[in-house]
Amino acid sequence: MSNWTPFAILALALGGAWAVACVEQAVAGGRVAPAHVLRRAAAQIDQPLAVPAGRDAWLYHLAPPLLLVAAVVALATVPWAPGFRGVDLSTGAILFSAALAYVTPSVFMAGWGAGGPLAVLGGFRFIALMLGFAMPLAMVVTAVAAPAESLRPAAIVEVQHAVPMVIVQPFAAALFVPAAMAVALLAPFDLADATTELEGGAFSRYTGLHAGLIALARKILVLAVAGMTAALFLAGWQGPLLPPAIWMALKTGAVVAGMLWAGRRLPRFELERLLVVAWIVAIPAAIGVIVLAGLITLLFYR
Amino acid sequence: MSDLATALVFWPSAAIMLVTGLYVFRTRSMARAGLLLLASLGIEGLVFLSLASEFLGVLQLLMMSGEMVIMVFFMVMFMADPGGLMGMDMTHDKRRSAAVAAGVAAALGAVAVATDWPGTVVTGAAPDIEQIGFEVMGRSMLSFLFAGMTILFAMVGGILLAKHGGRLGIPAPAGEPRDEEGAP
Amino acid sequence: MVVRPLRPAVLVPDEQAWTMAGVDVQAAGFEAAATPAAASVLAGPERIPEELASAVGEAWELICEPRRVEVLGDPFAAGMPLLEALKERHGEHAGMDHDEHAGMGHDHAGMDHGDMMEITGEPSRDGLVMEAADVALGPLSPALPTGLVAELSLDGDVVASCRVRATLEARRDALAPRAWAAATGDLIAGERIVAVELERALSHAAWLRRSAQLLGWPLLADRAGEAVAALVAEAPESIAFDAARCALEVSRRLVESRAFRSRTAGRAVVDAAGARALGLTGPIARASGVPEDARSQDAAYAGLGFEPVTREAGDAAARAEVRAEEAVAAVDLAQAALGADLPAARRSTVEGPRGPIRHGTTPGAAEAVALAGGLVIGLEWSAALAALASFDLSPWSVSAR
Amino acid sequence: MISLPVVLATAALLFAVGVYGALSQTNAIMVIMGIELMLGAAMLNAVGFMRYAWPDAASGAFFVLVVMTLMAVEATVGFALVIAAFRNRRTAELDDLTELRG
Repeated sequence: MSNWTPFAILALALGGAWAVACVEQAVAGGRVAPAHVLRRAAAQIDQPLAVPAGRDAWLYHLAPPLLLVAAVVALATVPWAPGFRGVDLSTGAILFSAALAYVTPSVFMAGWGAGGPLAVLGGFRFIALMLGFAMPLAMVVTAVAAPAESLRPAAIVEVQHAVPMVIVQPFAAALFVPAAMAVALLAPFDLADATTELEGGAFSRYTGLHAGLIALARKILVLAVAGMTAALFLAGWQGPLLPPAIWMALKTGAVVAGMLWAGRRLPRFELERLLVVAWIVAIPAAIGVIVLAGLITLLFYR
Repeated sequence: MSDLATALVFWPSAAIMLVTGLYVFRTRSMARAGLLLLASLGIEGLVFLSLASEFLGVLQLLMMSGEMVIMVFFMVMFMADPGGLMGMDMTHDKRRSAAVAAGVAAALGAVAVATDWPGTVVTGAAPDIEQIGFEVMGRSMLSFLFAGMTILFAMVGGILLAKHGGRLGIPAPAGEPRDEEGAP
Repeated sequence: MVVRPLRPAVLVPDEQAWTMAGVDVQAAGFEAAATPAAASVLAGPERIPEELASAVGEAWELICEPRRVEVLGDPFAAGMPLLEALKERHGEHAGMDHDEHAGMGHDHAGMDHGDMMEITGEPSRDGLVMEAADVALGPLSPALPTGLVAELSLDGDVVASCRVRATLEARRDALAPRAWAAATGDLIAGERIVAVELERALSHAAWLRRSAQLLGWPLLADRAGEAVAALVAEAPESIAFDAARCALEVSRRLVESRAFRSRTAGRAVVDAAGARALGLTGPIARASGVPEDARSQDAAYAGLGFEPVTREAGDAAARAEVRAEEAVAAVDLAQAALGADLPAARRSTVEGPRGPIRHGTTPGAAEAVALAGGLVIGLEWSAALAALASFDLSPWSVSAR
Repeated sequence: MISLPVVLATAALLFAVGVYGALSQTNAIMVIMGIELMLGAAMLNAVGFMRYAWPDAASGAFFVLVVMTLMAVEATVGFALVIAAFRNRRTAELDDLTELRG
């Protein structure tokens, strides 16, 4: 963690968000206009700020910064290359889960502060969704850390030098990816801000700088989640020929494109069925994954 | 972390923790109260980080966010005026409870400052995850088993209590609420 | 040439009405914005009915600077000019203070009105009595066709009560212009069948695209959009029939897929007796087992080998399947009618996309609007909107001519 | 320089805020919040001791983890009681829940 790391992380956050926006356009309509993304972002930022119709201006104004901080902290824990391991904490994986856990209050604050019944409904839907998915997210991160015998993301990447974790623990990946997409408010799980259904849901009342911050935070969140998926399950920066950073960029890009493509392919899930699956299938499976991780560690990695 | 860094992180976060903790009980809006409590206990995680127990600080940050969101959820469900617009005063005999609180603070503060605690000089680094792991799985294994069982019993008990019809499955009495006047 | 991605805009009327008026909104580079706050453009018609003037004015104020009006066409062909409505609205607002009121969704903060104190009402599904939140989906809501207003009260996220009203006065049903023209009888037999069948295929494809957007399924929305793009053409000869048929065929398979059925099966059920009692017509009646179709008596259609499409279940899934199958059949009928020389049969009633058109009105349309609200009670919010959309209600309330 | 008494005094203040909260609120859920703050103060004490009194012993962390589980247990049972009370009496205000009759 050299003293250049914070600036590198911020630069990565802005550049990565722009790249995710371009990938989104490519997956959506095949018409990529990189300059257009910047122009629309600039136009959006100098719109006037909307006055919240709701009851709580404090929460309304605090939600976008909190979402941005949570996204940047989540991005900071992702190990990108041997030279640039982000915030290299011995508890990096748990810090990643903790950062993602702060997306829920910020979405609720946005919905509650905005005030309209649909915005509040969007906020509550997201809380219900996250309560179901919080367990798989946190447990799978620790299950993946078991073979590496450390919660440091860089160590988890290094333990996958022989075989990526997605092959060793496919169930863990099958639990982590949907939960990660749900946290990043991606398409099949976009129950909190369904455009036509909830009229924009929790973030519907934001304009100007608020809307810009939220759009930026969501793109950084997608990047962080995809980066961590690549690091934890696809052996991060390890790869035969290309330099490590290129491998990590390729894998993250592939995961982002895959998540966005799944969003276009699958209809939005119904909250009731999703919660039944989350509570009755995902949480017991998450506990099973931890037991399995222990066995695999003892059998193969010790 | 060096002393200066510890002081730089400790003092502001301790101050914010206390102020947000106090405002939890002075604010009208219940949603805001829940999120202030989230801020207070979350920033306590930062205080733990400043006291160099990194694992506990990050764990506190993770745990508190989940718990407080559930708190806000329940508050908005069960309180007559979650938006805090009716200006209802949801407190009673504030003066006496403030006096009791001040007394408690004075007593504990005196104990904290008066007694001379052993070895205030910090020697090695705080125990990292590995040591805590071996501790939890080694010496304190039994206690942790009980802690785990307690949580299990609490979950089962909680669900039974909250189930429709209560523990014995008796439907709620005739459905209509009995308010103060006792009129059905 | 870099084709710019779609810009969010406030569409007046909604995308389905624009498609029926022959304007492809996505080709013009716009898509429906979630709320006016998220839009920077108001894509409107030259003339709007008076009933929509106030809602359009409020939406216009909610759009932030730099905003502009884009006139795409004239689907309503009646009413007051749009620009004048916006200017006059602006003038009248100069005096009074501007109250922050989301006209678009009309959804005022229902949680904190008068009767907050005591929590009354019947307990919700898990036996807990919560206070209801009122939501009014205004005439310009992206979830409903423009002009349809729905007042719902929510108990948590379950619909406790719902009332739907069609607010636009019927001069000429903008949602089925060619069917109205054919009904008023200035087309000879062969052309009439081609025009009406293409109209039906286009209407069902546009409805399928709106339902897919409501369900959040871009895959089905794209296929239905391809079918719409293939069918929107001036001269019937220049329509790419096979492209339209294959897009509609894929859409039909998606509608009958498990994913679609799991979201619509068993919701808002209309049984055969209820449909007959209310006099419902069109796809709604045919989906609940009433095989009543004006085209079955027409000799010209018999020559082309037409038989009505019916289902028994009468739920939202059945209605979607009837419309998808009818769209595919309509493309085949139109292509067959284009070639064949048909007997000049006497003019019988025309079967529009929502039912037969007899002396200027579609019987059963008003009853469907009244019925839809009641059937949605007890459903979760997103299921309720999907079920409401399955009726394909027309916002045109028929005034006694 | 932060020494043990400073940490313990801060924990005492936080505990006092929790006591004030638990005593002054009429709603059951706010009382639960007060108790959460008190338990938070207990954790702060444990971490203070862990750092200053016995820095090398990892057993301090054990106390903090147990108090964390206690917080979860207390919140769970508290909310269950509130739901049960709300289901029968339509209110969670403690002043109305004083009688025990059915």
